[in-house]
Parts: sequence; structure tokens; C-alpha cells
Amino acid sequence: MREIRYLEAMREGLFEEMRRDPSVIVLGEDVRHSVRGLTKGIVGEFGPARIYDTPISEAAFTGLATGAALAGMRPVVEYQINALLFVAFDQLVDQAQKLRYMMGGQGTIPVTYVITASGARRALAGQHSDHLYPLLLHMGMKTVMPTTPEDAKGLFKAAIREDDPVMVLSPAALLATKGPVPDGDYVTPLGRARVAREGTDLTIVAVGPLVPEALVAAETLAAEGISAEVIDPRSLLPLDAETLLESARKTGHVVLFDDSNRTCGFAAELAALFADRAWEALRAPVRRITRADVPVPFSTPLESYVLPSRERLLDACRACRAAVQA
Amino acid sequence: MREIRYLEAMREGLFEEMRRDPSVIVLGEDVRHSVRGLTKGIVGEFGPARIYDTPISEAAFTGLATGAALAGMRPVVEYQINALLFVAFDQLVDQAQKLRYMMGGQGTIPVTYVITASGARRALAGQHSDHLYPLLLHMGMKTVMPTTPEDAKGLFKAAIREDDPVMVLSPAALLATKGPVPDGDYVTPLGRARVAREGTDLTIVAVGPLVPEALVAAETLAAEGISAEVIDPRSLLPLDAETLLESARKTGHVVLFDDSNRTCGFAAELAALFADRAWEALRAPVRRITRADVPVPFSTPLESYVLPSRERLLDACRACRAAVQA
Amino acid sequence: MGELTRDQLVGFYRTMRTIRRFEQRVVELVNRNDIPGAAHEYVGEEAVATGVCHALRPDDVITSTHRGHGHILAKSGDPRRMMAELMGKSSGYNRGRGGSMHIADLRLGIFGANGIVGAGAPIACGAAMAAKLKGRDGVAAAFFGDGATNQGVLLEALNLAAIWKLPVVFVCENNGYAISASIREMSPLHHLADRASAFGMPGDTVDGMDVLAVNETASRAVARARAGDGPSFVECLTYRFVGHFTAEKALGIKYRSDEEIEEWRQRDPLVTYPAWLRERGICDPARVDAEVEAVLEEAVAFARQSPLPAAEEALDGMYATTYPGLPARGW
Amino acid sequence: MGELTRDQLVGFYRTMRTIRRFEQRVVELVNRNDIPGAAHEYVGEEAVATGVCHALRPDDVITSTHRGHGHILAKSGDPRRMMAELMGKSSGYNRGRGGSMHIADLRLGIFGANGIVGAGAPIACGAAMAAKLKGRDGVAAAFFGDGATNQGVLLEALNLAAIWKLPVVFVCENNGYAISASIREMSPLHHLADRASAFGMPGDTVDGMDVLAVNETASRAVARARAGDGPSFVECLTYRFVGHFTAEKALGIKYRSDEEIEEWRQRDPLVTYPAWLRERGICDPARVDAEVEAVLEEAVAFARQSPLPAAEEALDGMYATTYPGLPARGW
Ligand SMILES: Cc1ncc(C[n+]2csc(CCOP(=O)(O)OP(=O)(O)O)c2C)c(N)n1
Ligand SMILES: Cc1ncc(C[n+]2csc(CCOP(=O)(O)OP(=O)(O)O)c2C)c(N)n1
Ligand SMILES: [Mg+2]
Ligand SMILES: [Mg+2]
Repeated sequence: MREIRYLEAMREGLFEEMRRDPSVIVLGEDVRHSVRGLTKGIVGEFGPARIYDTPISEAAFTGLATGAALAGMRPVVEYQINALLFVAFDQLVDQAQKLRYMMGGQGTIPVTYVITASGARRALAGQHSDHLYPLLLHMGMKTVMPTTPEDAKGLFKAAIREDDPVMVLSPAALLATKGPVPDGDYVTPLGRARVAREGTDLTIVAVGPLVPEALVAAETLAAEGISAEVIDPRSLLPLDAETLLESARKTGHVVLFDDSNRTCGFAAELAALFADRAWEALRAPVRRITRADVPVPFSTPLESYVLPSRERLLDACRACRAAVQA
Repeated sequence: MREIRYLEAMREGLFEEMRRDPSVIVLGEDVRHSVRGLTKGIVGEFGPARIYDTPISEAAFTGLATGAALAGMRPVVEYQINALLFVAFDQLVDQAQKLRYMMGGQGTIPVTYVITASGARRALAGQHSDHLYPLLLHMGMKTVMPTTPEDAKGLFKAAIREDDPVMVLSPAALLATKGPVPDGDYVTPLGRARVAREGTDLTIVAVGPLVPEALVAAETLAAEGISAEVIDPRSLLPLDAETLLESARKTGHVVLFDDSNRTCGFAAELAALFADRAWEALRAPVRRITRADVPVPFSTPLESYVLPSRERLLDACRACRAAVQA
Repeated sequence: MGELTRDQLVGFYRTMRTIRRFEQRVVELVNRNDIPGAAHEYVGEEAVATGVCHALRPDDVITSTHRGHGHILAKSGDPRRMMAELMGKSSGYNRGRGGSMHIADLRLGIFGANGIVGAGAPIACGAAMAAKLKGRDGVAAAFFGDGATNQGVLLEALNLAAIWKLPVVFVCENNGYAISASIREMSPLHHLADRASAFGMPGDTVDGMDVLAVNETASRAVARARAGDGPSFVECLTYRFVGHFTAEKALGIKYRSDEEIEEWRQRDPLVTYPAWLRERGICDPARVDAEVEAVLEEAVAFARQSPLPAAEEALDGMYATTYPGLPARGW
Repeated sequence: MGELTRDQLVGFYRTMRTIRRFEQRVVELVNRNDIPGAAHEYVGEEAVATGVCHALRPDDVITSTHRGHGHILAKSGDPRRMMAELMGKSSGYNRGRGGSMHIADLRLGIFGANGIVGAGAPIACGAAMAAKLKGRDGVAAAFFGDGATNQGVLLEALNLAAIWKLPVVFVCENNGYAISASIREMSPLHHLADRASAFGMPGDTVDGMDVLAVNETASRAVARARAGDGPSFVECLTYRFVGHFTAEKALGIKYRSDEEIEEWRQRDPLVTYPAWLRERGICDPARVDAEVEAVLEEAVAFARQSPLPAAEEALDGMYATTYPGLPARGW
């Protein structure tokens, strides 16, 4: 299979969907010149009527996408950073996400939101490094975070075709990674986890930019005689709980490796899930390795200390196994 | 001890703090005429320079409170409903909550936010019934939810004196309830849970408007021979984890009874906490009774189905005990 | 615009009368607890919704507010399904999920009442953009109050509509108050329409108690939008004769003088307009009144007879495409 | 306002030169990876921050933006602690926590750069309100870009300042672009200052390449605020000679013509103003240049020599009052 970069795979997906469906339009800041790279060349192929540079009015253009979607369009809205969700928050979670339900099931709101460089990049500090998916999950918004080029294209295309609002988070750390991507049209369905590595002793559920880290950690653990299974949920809502639980039931040991804040974060949700539904099988407490609950600091040593790290994951995995062997 | 209503206790607390500290000012919609009742009579006693009716500009007046606090004032900001946090979200969690940290610890931001009728009242539907504390906790904002008149006054006063942003949530369902309130000045410190009822077989952690429900349920359980301990965290962040864990270690059985959405909610955090730190003592899975993850519907049968109920709590408690006895 | 026909003139009255009587019944039903929750009545402001919506085509779109009944009725909303919704019945517009603040009928172009002040404005912009992109000449009207003119998203929406020349009419219902807050204190402007020029669009202030004046100004704005000339802002000076919501009395607050209320009541469109119709011999308003009564009688009866939804339905329909475990139950 | 003294005139130049050379060093240091992350340089816009901040008193407050170095230097920020912050050192203004987008010095009235467009404006309003309530005649200036004039919270803040007559000066740095988006397309207005009247305050448009013009207009606005006459809006027409941020070149995007850039460069205040000073015999700019060089040399040296913070400090200082378990660690 040909190998292409994650960002390029996303872009292919977007172009394919725009060719397929004339109701797909794109809105966002600097999308014509494509500061983020996702929309490069789009005006050339699709003309100015399908791509809109917006003013710095995130609340309004988010709401506009909702209205356009209710009226039959299929907007793709790009946000430059996670923090922009804050200023658009009411329009996202209190309008777009709620309207269909509140209207008694009338209409559909097929909007795809995409944050093309999601989460922390290096040294962007407190307002440019958040990874806010727990807030969206709490409010019921469908959210995916692909971690391979193949899934990036497949999940983005699936999101665009979905008749509900879907947030697509593309971790900044993965945009330049290369991987095999099938030719031709395909989608990766929402709601299916990916077993990134099989193992028998321990389940690591890793999210987004942490998946490659978890895979490296699994190699280290293998050398120590611990066979770790690494699961990439990739679709956070809907969540493929069965695949996660199955793995936990097999290994009896779970470590969560999550890129969001700790309190009421995604790892908390997973821990609650395992504690409830894999209870019988668990042979050690479920451990969470997450971000610390502070804004991401600027200086590199501070930043590294606050973000989840492979070292801490390894410690947690070892402790988790030791707990039982002891 | 004299018995007064919850809302009246809050109001006493506010007036006392305003007398005590001239830097306390009040901002919010309709606070002069006091649509919510908290600020009734305030203009009369303190004059118009300490109380401001705001335009419907939640983001801006939230930010204004931040700036005023950095410059030495101690603003109390009232929001009429939880949903107003959505439109002010950046100014709350990305500015007020983060600034001190991002500035390297310079300054203090002693703002108290208060939602005087928090959570669901009857039949206010999808945008007027949210209970959003998990979003705030995830972002590190100190948050309290008193459930008795005594705590309402004590925690509100403590919040006003706190040198950090604190959200005070007063559950709509409790505003009219009466209870003993000490005379004179006192505060209820943040970070201490309240054991609302002692018990030995099962720990129920109940939040906000659900505490009285849990106490009634505990009576029912008592009649069935199950001795339930009911804990009211009242301070959600900082959380008194030790009191919660101690109870869990004593009873070995935990049911969480929470008024927020389920996914990545407060009950998820607690379940993760117990699964991690009370692991050895737990004798059954930790069960969560929460809201369903849909906007609160309008019609009464639908609304009741979606909100956490005493019946479901009882079922969960019985199942939790049965799991072990079987 | 052209002359208004007799049918149109009578139609204005029928709509206004329907709104007034609908709201009066709502008050009764709320007070009797047959309608739960909060309802924000439109009593006194009927000429605004009527004048504007009669300037629209059936395929045009509106977004409404917390005070939405009038807009919805004026856009041909079915009083039966509205009343059923207010009572939380499964035959209601939203199958009982929405209640007063969320009534919608997408097929009639009613993109929903909205519980959040100002939030409907960008949604209207989106509907307008869709019409434009699909090569239709549809128009969207966004209703909002005086208080909403200080909500950021609304101001942002004005700018978006202007730069993209969207076919939108922004209808500001200036009833002088946001709950208890007088717009005189909440805005430095004498005419809220003066905000329009700062967003590059024409702004007009019109007597919102005069349905003909509202209709004329709205028709001009709609025609302008339909012709591709972009958005307009229409400020309608009006007044609510009642409290902010049905339950206001119980709060014991008073922020408007009796004289002020009385002055505005003198201009009640439900008094002045039928008098005008009668004087000119255009119709006998009493006939219309009787028709309206029958319609509302039936609406209330329909709503009463309809069943409540089954509790378990509460988890349906959140998503157009659903998956196992979605939405999460709370137990 | 009165005549400017020779010291003041020279001071303007010293500030502008400091900003220019500071930013040029920042570019070098970013390119060498001595400064991590993103820096948004103020090159070309020096006359704005300088003209405005020299109209302020030390106890006045500013709120700044993502492009904040110029504002902070002009408000007497210490280049050493700024440079240290940019390098993430513990001697930096924010002890390494903030970096370019969050530099603050509360004692100098610098209430922070800000990573969110428009977010500083209401914070400035709060500082202004506090000054007023404390009976001081302090003033707050809020800096923001052309792009920020379409952000809801900024528009809301204009209104708040107007109705409460807060002593605020809203300083719009119109450099023509928000990243790649031309304000010509993003706003229907020719003069952004025209938005001011819609919020009940005077709006002026001034040549932002002319430090004297900026200072004069800003001084008027500040005097007005200080006298209790309320807020003003000052639009400064300016231009950034460089990319949106240091890394822009790597993106390979082009949204401004070479001619346009060249035209503006002709008006470089770091060329025109020292020439004017020299012509008038007010001072020898080369002397100032040498002083500035020495200051910046020392700032870079100071920053380089300073230690990085210890990793564990990352969990300190989030709260003024802390509790067991707060903030939660991630492991
Ligand atoms: C963003 C937001 N802020 C506050 C509220 C609470 N609230 C509901 S209606 C209302 C007053 C609205 O005033 P206006 O826009 O003038 O409309 P009117 O009620 O006068 O029709 C307020 C403050 C809300 N629903 N949404
Ligand atoms: C609310 C918000 N939206 C978008 C961004 C991303 N962003 C950072 S700077 C910028 C452009 C700002 O333009 P302008 O206000 O004109 O300031 P300038 O950069 O020209 O000084 C954008 C879009 C942001 N930081 N905050
Ligand atoms: Mg009003
Ligand atoms: Mg700009």
C-alpha cells in the first residue's frame, strides 16, 4: 500500500467528499490560504463558493454552520486551536448538539468540526495546548481522534457523511507521520476501536498522540516479559466499549493513557466503565496516566512534567503487574 | 438554633461579606430587582456603586470581573442559569481560571460566581436545566454545591473570601428548604465533605439536589436491613477524597448518585477514584446513577426518566449489596 | 411592495388576534398548571411578528427566541401542535421534548424558538447562506429582543451577514426591557437600529405597534435581501403588556411604572387595528374573533386529548445515526 | 495635552527602537531554537504601542494580545525578564509558565498578553472599573487587532464600557490582516473606528506609523477617560513588516503583494521618526541606538544565563489558596 502523511490523508478525504457531495462546504479562519494545510488547493479545485474564510467570530460561524446544515448543506468547520471551542461553546454544545433532540428529532445537523492541529504542540503554553474532548463527550457530541493516516482519512470521511455533528481531532503531533493508506474510496466507521497491538498481560488504552508512545512502551514491556495489548479507541463517542472490555477481561490489568486533563477526563470515564463492567476480571486497580490539572506551561521542562509521558506509563504498567504478582 | 431557608441563608452570607469587605461588589442580570432573590434589598443597604445590573453580555461581564479582581476588587457574579456559562466559557475557564497560573503566580483573582437556581427546575427543558460542574472541574475551577442552609451560607462566605475563582452552585430544588443556621459569623471551609448520615454497609455519595433524596432512600434501605452511609461532598473541587475513601473502605460498597451527565461526569471521576484508591476494600463494582446523556426534555415523564431518581438509586444499592451476598 | 389586498389586511388581524388569544389561554393554562414550566408571553408585541412574517414566503426561514409563540403562529405554525407541545404531549411539535422555548417546524421554515438570548441569529445566517448557495432566493429573518443586541454572537452575526451579503433580516423587538433591565441603561444608543451602520447594513426604526408600518418596512428589507443586496436591521418599538414570564407576578418585582404601561396600552394593536379595519369597512373583526376562538378552542381540546409521551422515548432521536450505548443512560 | 518635551520625544524613539531591535533578536532566537514555540512580532507597528503607552501613567493598566512584546516594552516592561520568559527561564516574568503569549507584570499595570483574540478587552474594563470604584483616576487601555473587532466579547466590552462610562481606551491596531485574512473582506467598514459610534463612544482613525499622531490622539482619549467622560476607540492604521508569526515563512503562504509591503515600508517609523529627530536637531538617534543595543545585549545575556525552572514547579501556584490533592497530578 502507498504510504502518505496523516495530513495529506485528511486532505484527500476532504477533497473526495467535496467531489462526491456538492453540499459539502468549508468554513474557518485562513482556510483559503490554508494555514493548517488541510485545505490547500481547495479554491483552485472547487471555487470560492464552497470555501469561506471567516472573520474571528467563532460563535457566529459555528451557528451559521448549524443553520446551513439544517437547511441542507454539509459544512466542514475548521478551528485553528482547541481554545476556539471555548468562545463558540454555546453554539457547539448547547445549540448544534442539542437542537435535533430538543426539536423532537426534526431535521439533521450534518456538520463536521475539525481541529487540524489538536492538543499540545511544543511550547504553545496555556491557551494553545488544551485537548478538550472530555467537555464535548460530556455534552454528548460525537468525537473521533484518528491516530494513523488510514484512520485519519477514513474517519474524516465517515464524519463528513454522518448526519450528526461530529468533532474530528487530528493530534498536532501526528500530522507529519506517514503510514499506509488504501487507494480509492473507503470510510472507517465510527464506534470501532482499533487494537493497535495484541497482548495478553495488560491492556493499555491510549488516546490520540499517545498511541505511538504506548506502542513504544509496549516494546519495552515486552522486553521485560510483560505482554501489553494497546487499544486505540479512535472513536471516543460513540465508544467501542465491547472491544475495550474484552481486552480487560482477557488481561485483567488496565492502564489508561490519556491526553486530557485528569478530573472528569476521558480516563475517568474509562476507569468508571472498567470498574463497573469488567469488575470480575480486574486483578489490579485501574490506573490513569493523564495530564495534570494545570494549564500547559510554556517552558519545556514544565511542559514535559505536566503532559502524560511514556516513563509514567511504564511505571504504572509495571506497578499494575507487580500489584498482582506480589 | 434558628431555622431559615437556604436562599435566605445565602443572602445573609452575601450581606455579611459585603459589610465586612468594601471591595465586594455584585454583578449580574437583574440583580438590583433580584429576580433570583439572592440580592433583594442590596441597593438599599449598599447603594448603587456596589451592585450592577449587566447587559446580556455574559462573556464581557465575566471578563470584567476578572480584571476588577486583579485590580483589587472582590466581585460576586450571578448567572441566572447554567447555560450562561456556555456563552462566557472562554472568560471563565480559559481566562479567569488560567491567568494566575500562566502569569507565574502573579496576582489573585478572587471572583465568586454564583448560580442561584442551579440545575433542573421542573419543565425548563434542554437549555435551562443543565448542571455543568464537571466541565468546570475538568478545567480546574474550584466549585462548591452546598445542600443545607448552614452550608449554603458558610460555603458562600468561604467562597467570597477565597483568593481564587470559585463557582457556587445552589440547587434550584433546595432554595426553599429550611434548616438550622448558626447565628453570627462563620464559614464552612472548602474541601471538607459532610457525612450526612452514618452507615456501615454501603456508601452513597450524593451530590447537590440529590442529597435529600439519598437520605430518604437510606431510610428505605434501613428498613430492608441495609445500613447506608450518605456522604455529601459539598465541595467538589477541592474534593475531600479522604472522607469518601474512608467510608468506602469501611463499607466496601459504593453507589454514586450524581446530578450531572454521565460521560466524563463527576460520578465518573469518583468511580475512578474509588477504583484506584479503595480497590482493596471494594467488594462490588462501583455503580453510577446519573443523568442520561441527553438534553433534559420538557415533558414531565420524559424529564423524570432522564434525571437521576431515588428508585434507580435504590435498585443500584440493592444490586450492589446483592452482588456480594450472592 | 404594491398595495395590500383586503385578504392580507384581514389576515394581519387574524394572526394578531390568534397570537393574543393564544397567549391569554397560555397564561390561564400555566396558572392552572396545565402547562408546566416557564412561558414568555408575546402579549402587546403581536404587530411585530405579524408584520414581519407576512412579509415572508412559506419557504423563507425564521429563527425565534424564548418569547416565540407569536413568531411561530405568524409563520403559520399550527396552534394545535403548539398547544400540545406546551402541555408536553406527544402530538406536540417537538413530541414533548422542547416546550415553549424550543418549538420548531422545519417544514414551515421555523428553525426554532431558542432559550439562549441571541443564539438564533447566526443560525438564521446559515439558513440564508444555504438558500443562496442552492441558488434559491430564500430569505431568513432573525427575531431577537433589545437585550440581545448586547450579546456577542448576535453582533458577530451582523458582521457575517454583511460581509457575505446574506439574505437576512434582523428584527429587533425593542420592548424596552430585558426582564427588569431597561434598555435605556443597557445601551448607550437611543435607537438600537443605529448599531446597524457599524455593521454595514441599513437600520430602520419603526413603530412596532403598527402592523402596517412593520409590514411595510419588513417587506422592503425582505425584498432587498431577496434581490441579493444583503441584510438589513429593523428595530420595532414595542412593549409587552405582561410580565417577562407568566410567573413574574409571584416574584413581586416592579420595574415599570403604571403610567408607562398605561401609555403603551393606549396603542394596543389589538384595539387600534380592528378599529381601523371596521372604520374602513374592510371587515367585521368580530367575525374573525369568532373564527379564532374556534381554532384555539380546538387547539386546547386537541392538546388536552393527546397522550403524554412514554417515558422511555426520552432516549430516542438524539442522534440521526445511532450506535450501541448511545446516548448513555444514567443507570 | 501641552507640548512634548525633548525627553519625551527622545523617549518615543528609545521605546520604538527597543521594540524593533527586541523583535529582531526574537526572530533570530526563534530561528536558532533558543526561543521555543510561536512568537508574533510587532515589527512595523512600534509607533502604536509607543504612542499609546507614553500617554499613560505608570499606574494605568493595559491588556495586550498575542502580539504583545511591543505593548509590554512600551509600558516599561523589563527586557531582561521578557527575554528570560521567552526562553522559558525561571527568571522570566511568568517564571517560564507563560512564554510570549502570556507575559504580564501586574505591578507595571501590564495585565497580560493574551492568546485569545479579543479576550483582553473586558479585563481592561474591569481594571478601569476598579480604578473608578476606588476613587482613583486610573485609566485602562485595551490593545487589539483589526481581526478582533469581529470577536463578540470585544463588542460586548465596548458596550459595557460605554454604559458605565468606564475610563478605557480601546486601541485597535489595524494592520490590515488577521493572519491571512484581509480586513477589507472581513468587515464591511472602511474605517473600523466607525464601529465606535454604534457603542456610544467617539472613534478616531489615526496614522499608526506616526508616533506623534498616535500619541496626540491617545492622549486626548486618555484625558477624556481620566476626566470621567468615558471610553474612546482609537483605530491606528499600521502594518506588520513581517509574517503573522516567526514561522510563517515555512508555511509558504502569500496573501500580501510585494508592492503593498514595500509601500508601507516607505513609512517605517524607525526610519522616518529618527530622521525627523535628526533634522530638528532634537537628538542623535545613533546614541539612542547604542544604548538600546547595550540594554538588549544584556537582556539576552541575562536570559541565557538564567536557569530553567525545575520540572516539579509545574504544579505550584495554580491557586492562591491550595488544598491537599490540588491541582491533581496526572499520575
Ligand atoms: C445568553 C442569555 N443570557 C441570559 C438569559 C436569561 N434571559 C432570558 S430572557 C432574558 C431577557 C431578554 O431580553 P430581550 O432580549 O429584550 O427579550 P424580551 O424578553 O424582552 O423579549 C434573559 C436575560 C438567557 N436565556 N440567555
Ligand atoms: C478567539 C480566537 N480566534 C482565533 C485565534 C487564532 N489567531 C491568533 S492571532 C489571529 C489573528 C489576529 O488578527 P488581529 O486581531 O488583526 O491581530 P494581528 O495578528 O494582526 O496583530 C488568529 C486568527 C485566536 N487566538 N483566538
Ligand atoms: Mg426586551
Ligand atoms: Mg491584524
